Amino acid sequence: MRSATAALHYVRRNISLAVGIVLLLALALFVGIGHLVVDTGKSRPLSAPAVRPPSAEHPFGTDRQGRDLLATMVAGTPLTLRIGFIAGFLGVGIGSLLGFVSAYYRGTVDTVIRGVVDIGLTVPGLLVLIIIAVSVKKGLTVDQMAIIVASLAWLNPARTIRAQVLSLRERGYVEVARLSGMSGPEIIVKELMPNLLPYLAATLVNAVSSAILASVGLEVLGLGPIDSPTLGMTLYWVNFNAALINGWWWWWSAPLAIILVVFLGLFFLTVGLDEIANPRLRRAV
Amino acid sequence: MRNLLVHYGTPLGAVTAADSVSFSLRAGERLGVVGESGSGKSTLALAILRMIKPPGRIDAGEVWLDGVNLLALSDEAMRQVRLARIALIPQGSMNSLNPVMRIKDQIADALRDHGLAPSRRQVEERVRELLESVGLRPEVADMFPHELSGGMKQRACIAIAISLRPRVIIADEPTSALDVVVQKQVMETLARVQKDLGASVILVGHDMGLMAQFVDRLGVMYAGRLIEVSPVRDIFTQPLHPYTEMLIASLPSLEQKGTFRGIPGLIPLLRDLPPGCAFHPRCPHAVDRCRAEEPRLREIRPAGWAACHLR
Amino acid sequence: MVQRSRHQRFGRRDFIRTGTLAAGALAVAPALTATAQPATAQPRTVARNRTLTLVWTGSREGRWIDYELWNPYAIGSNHQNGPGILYEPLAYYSAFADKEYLWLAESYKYSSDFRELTIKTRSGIKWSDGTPFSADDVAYTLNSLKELGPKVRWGVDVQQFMQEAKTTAPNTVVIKFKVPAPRFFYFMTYKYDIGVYIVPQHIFSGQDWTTFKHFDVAKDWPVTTGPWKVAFSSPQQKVVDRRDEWWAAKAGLAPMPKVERNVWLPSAGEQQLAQALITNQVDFGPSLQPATHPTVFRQNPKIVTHTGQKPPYGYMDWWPISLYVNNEKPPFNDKDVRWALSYFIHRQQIIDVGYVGASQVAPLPLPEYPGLRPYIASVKDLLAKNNTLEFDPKKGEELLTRKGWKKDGAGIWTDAQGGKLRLDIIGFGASGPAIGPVLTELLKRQGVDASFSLPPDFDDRFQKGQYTGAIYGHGGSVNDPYHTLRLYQSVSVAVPGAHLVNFARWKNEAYNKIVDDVFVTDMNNKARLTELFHKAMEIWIPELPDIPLVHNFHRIPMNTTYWTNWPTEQNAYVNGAFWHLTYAIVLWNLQPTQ
Amino acid sequence: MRADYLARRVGVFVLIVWLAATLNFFLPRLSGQDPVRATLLQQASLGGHVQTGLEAMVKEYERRFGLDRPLWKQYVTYLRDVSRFDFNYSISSYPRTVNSIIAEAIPWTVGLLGITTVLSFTIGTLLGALLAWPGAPRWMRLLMPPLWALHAIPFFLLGLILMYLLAFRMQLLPMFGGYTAGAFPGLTLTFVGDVIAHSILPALSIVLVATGGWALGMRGMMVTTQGEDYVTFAEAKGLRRLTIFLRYCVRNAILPQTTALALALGNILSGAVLVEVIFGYPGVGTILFHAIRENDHFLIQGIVFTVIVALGVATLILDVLYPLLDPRISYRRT
Repeated sequence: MRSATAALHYVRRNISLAVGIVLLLALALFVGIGHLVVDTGKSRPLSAPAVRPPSAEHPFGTDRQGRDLLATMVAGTPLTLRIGFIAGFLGVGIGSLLGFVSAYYRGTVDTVIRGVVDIGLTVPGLLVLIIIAVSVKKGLTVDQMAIIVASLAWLNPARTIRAQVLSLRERGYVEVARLSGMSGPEIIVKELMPNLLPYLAATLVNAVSSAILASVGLEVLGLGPIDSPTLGMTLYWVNFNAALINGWWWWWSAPLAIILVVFLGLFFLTVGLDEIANPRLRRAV
Repeated sequence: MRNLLVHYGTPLGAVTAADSVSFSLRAGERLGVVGESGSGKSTLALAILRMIKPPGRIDAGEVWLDGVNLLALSDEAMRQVRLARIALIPQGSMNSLNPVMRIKDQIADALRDHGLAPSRRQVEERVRELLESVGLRPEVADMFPHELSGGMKQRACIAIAISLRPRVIIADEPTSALDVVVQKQVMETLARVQKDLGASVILVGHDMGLMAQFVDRLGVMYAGRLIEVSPVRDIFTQPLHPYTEMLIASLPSLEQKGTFRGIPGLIPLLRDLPPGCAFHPRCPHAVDRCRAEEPRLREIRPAGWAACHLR
Repeated sequence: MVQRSRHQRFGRRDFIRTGTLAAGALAVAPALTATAQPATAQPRTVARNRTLTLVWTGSREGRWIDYELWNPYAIGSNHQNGPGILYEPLAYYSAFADKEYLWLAESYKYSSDFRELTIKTRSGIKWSDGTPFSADDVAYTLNSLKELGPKVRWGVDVQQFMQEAKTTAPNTVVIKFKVPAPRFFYFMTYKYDIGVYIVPQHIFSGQDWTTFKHFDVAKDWPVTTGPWKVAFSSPQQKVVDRRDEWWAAKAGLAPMPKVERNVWLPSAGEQQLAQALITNQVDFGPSLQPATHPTVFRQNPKIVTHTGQKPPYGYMDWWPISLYVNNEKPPFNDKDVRWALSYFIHRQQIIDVGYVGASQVAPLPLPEYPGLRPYIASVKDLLAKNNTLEFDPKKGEELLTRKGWKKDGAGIWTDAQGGKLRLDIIGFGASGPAIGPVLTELLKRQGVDASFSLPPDFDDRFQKGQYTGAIYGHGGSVNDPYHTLRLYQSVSVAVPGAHLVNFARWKNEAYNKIVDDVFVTDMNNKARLTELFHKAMEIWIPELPDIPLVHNFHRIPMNTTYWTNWPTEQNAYVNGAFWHLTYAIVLWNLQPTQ
Repeated sequence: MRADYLARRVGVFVLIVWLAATLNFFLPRLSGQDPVRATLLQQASLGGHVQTGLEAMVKEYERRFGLDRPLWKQYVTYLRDVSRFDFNYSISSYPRTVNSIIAEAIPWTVGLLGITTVLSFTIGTLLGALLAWPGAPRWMRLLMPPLWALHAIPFFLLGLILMYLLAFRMQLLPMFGGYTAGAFPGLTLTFVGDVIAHSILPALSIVLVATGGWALGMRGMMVTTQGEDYVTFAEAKGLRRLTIFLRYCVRNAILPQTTALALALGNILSGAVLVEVIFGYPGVGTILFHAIRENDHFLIQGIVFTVIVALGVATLILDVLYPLLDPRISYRRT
């Protein structure tokens, strides 16, 4: 209880963290309550009259193919987040594994991993994404989309985590642990990981947000899972149907607003986590 | 200096880092201030220079220098006082010089910002003089800090500190990161320039041995309070405060350089000070009064001041 | 190190100074290079009301990548992007007027066995550089195509049929064929996207046709017989100006075009196009979405389409759209499954939702054009028996149930082995997104495990048969049934080495034979052709190799602010696609309003 | 010592370029797509008519492009060509050469992204520095949340919003392209103005987003720097606030920013594909997008190789020049 109040106190001081959490919670509430109240089947085409502005029956309006946009948002938001989380977790998981190993063991392992990452970063992301998209011969699913995005998401975490570990491993306590006979993996797990936790968390949130960004980008270009009502696909349809000039404002404002909330929420969360990882930042806000 | 009160605002309420600290310093005197880490001695040094950073602030007190209360000065006037009247020789000399500036530039900008903007040649000359006075070769002027050894860096800092012939030099653990031989050289340098300038020195540190060799008078700080001030000889022979007593007892021997060793108990958290005398939980002689009433610093014997109910 | 560090004094400042300079240089770089690109003089000024500005999607991501390519035979070149109006054909054909315009040719005649074609060219025609045009140019063009074969566009088509082309007199060329070729002149005639461009022998001979660009504004290249010349060409625009010397105007064959300048702009997307139409920056553009038309009309009443301002806002293309299923892959090799799918599809819903009602169902893979109507009418009896447009899930269920299919717990059709009726539909371009999601949903509602995607390599998969379902059209007949029929031919005796564009991968021996018969039949022998078409459809309709859905419409916006007499329903002299080879006919007809 | 260092750096550079070039040779070929067929088919699909000779043409041009040879032979040719900076013909716009296509696009991209990168770096770094400086005016703090918010929005979304507001609703700026359709390039004031007007929207969307990033980075560095002992000592030296700010805080905090700037500049060629595509800006991004979509092996290789070299050169220059900025880094270290 005491720690909970302390946490609450802390959050109240760390405004960014609070804003991030509030935004994401609001979104979660929207999706959660939405799933209870709204029939997500209405996110499929032909389930409502086409292009109706918001009304009592369709609070967010409907699109050209007769999707109810409220249902689409309720069904699509978790899909987009799912892509982000799967890709983000995979990316940071693989990235930090490589980063830790590379920085801790140094030498040849490090050279190889760093080389792979450096070279990997030269490959245009779009190229890789399209190549994978092409080799998926059936209609793309949301999970495949996530894996496609993840295929590139590990590069940056690997690099930044490596740098962090490099600076950490020179600290006294790591030296002490090494002298006291701890093994490499043990040191990584018991000594390095805990110290990097806030940093890893920030990296993860960052990776999730870049993964969402990448997936939305691909989807807007028409390379996403056409069948799924994700936020990016909704924007693709907005663009395909020229909703902007046709004055169908409700069609694009809903996904745009949600994407903004997602990005801002994740962003403030990272800033908040950064403050935990690097307390000096706290002062100057 | 009278009744200096410094608070730090923290997420969990204000913390008193220095409380009712009062002492006086005579011209040409060398005063030492010792204490465990967190006892407020560095805060004291910064407070005299009015360099306490938010969330900390100086709440009360006066710092008089030649008839001027520094705490009442405008920010700009205070800035002029720094270095010109009171100079600091920083702790951790390793990082006290800007790594990307040449030594001479780091001396020159101090001259310039104090309204001394002589020609380039004069600056170079002054720099050479200063370096010479701390025993550094003139080439050092053109070097970057990372090209210097620890001792050289500290001497460079001393050179900067004395560049405007200050009245008071505050040396904040000037030798903490140096080895013994270099330590000795640096202290000798410091002593020499002090003598040349006729300045007073406040030496902050925790090395009792060093203090014994260098200072005239010694102040002991505990939990943000000055608990004893006495001439250095008296303190070592007859400490007034139980804490000072334990401190001295914990030294391996007077002749040897040494640092604190095991005093039972923990240093109290500044934000969670016990009522009464801050030292009473660790004090073997504590009585009820110690737990209830905070002792004041009073003169117990000529020139010997202490804050203890038992004396 | 100590010594060296002293020499670096100057370094940082230099570094910063250089950086500042470089940043300044960057600022003007785009302007400078845009200027430097074609180092030619500025073209003359032409008034807006004598300029016809059009936007076309033949560009890539908003830029012409072929702006230097004015040799229409180079594989990177495309007549749709400008060269189409420069080079003139032997003849034009307007499917809407069902009319042939003999052009560089004055007359043509086949031998009775269709193994020889004699073409007489007009006299008095000059190339734009003053050199007289003659039958030699025709012979040279055809012989080069035969020789180059697959190295150039149309090469293989000529190679397959032609033995040789020979000039027997300055205005006579005789073409000998390897096999009877009753449609060769028609093949060379400009219509839609098919036709042979006649190129100047005195310029092309000695050049490598595959890499020759035929572009040099200073030399007035490209050299053509048409009334146009390239005045300026860059990734951002192609400007084609009128030449005042044109043989056809002199000969009284056509009026001198009133348009003095044609500007081709790369397409930047629908919103930009709509915007430019509303502000009268553009006169002519590629199809807009049906729903966008009313928005544009509202803001600029001067914009019209083929059908005025009424749906379907355009004309029927030669490209009726079907749901293709891969006939080689079970269960779609079973005609009953194909028919079941057909019965499952409520085509009107596709039109209502995918095209806001502005389209038309297509019973057969042929456009309902004047020249084709008799053929379509002739198979009414067959369609009555097997209605390719019928929506009747019951009939579909019956067909499937009879073949042992059952709906599983999730309501998905499952065969005896437990295999699901799974159809992964791929699509591309504009038709895919418009139809795909609705079609998929319609099929899902009938228990088909359908999915839809827009793979970047659609063409590759579709052509190689690496698909199960696809949304695609038919670029076949416009007046003669042969061209659509041959799309389903899996093998041909009549045309040696004939290619296969049998995307549905359907095979039927009897059908193949009938199409071979059609091939050797004179285009003008309509009675015989009708008979053969009926026979072919007797096989095709019950088999249903692909499932017809809707007609494709070109909803081309035309701006009447500066130009009138556009090709419309009331005035259907030609189809309005400016990217087709018949754009020249539109240009003969346009009249300025000011 | 310096020559040694340079030689080694160049060696590493060449190695990286070679490996990256190799990767980018094999990657497009992994998809199993046939670029010649794809290009011809795409053209055919545009007109709705698939030409008779397609299959034969595919074979012919595969041979011409050397795509029918074993992979290792193609690779050897590729390495030889690349070492001469000759990237062959573009498959999708044959007979244009890859070099001419890239050369045409580079100035646009370098112009747009070069300026926006430098601009957002300058503004962002300055803002970030001021934001962390206690002496900065109070209203500056108010800038922080909007900067953050902008930084969180993806480029292209912001671009779309700006396009809608500024170009579509208010019609203040052109929506699309490098210059007005129908304008003829010339070194006239009108034309240069036109080019600039067309670059404002894409530039704005990049600057608005990127500035926040630089500001955040700089602020973080400033906060760290302000805690350094030498800043405390500088204050004890009685220096003016401005002197401390510029020579002790900014001067030091800017170093890591500079590294990032060099990388960002090296990356500009591939940096803003989406922005360029959305605004139809005639730069390298649109070409790369096009090349990837058409699977134009040679064009992809050409562009990626150019990007790698640009990045490599930027890093190399940085490595060589960095010691000038930061005397602690010596040439001897890699």
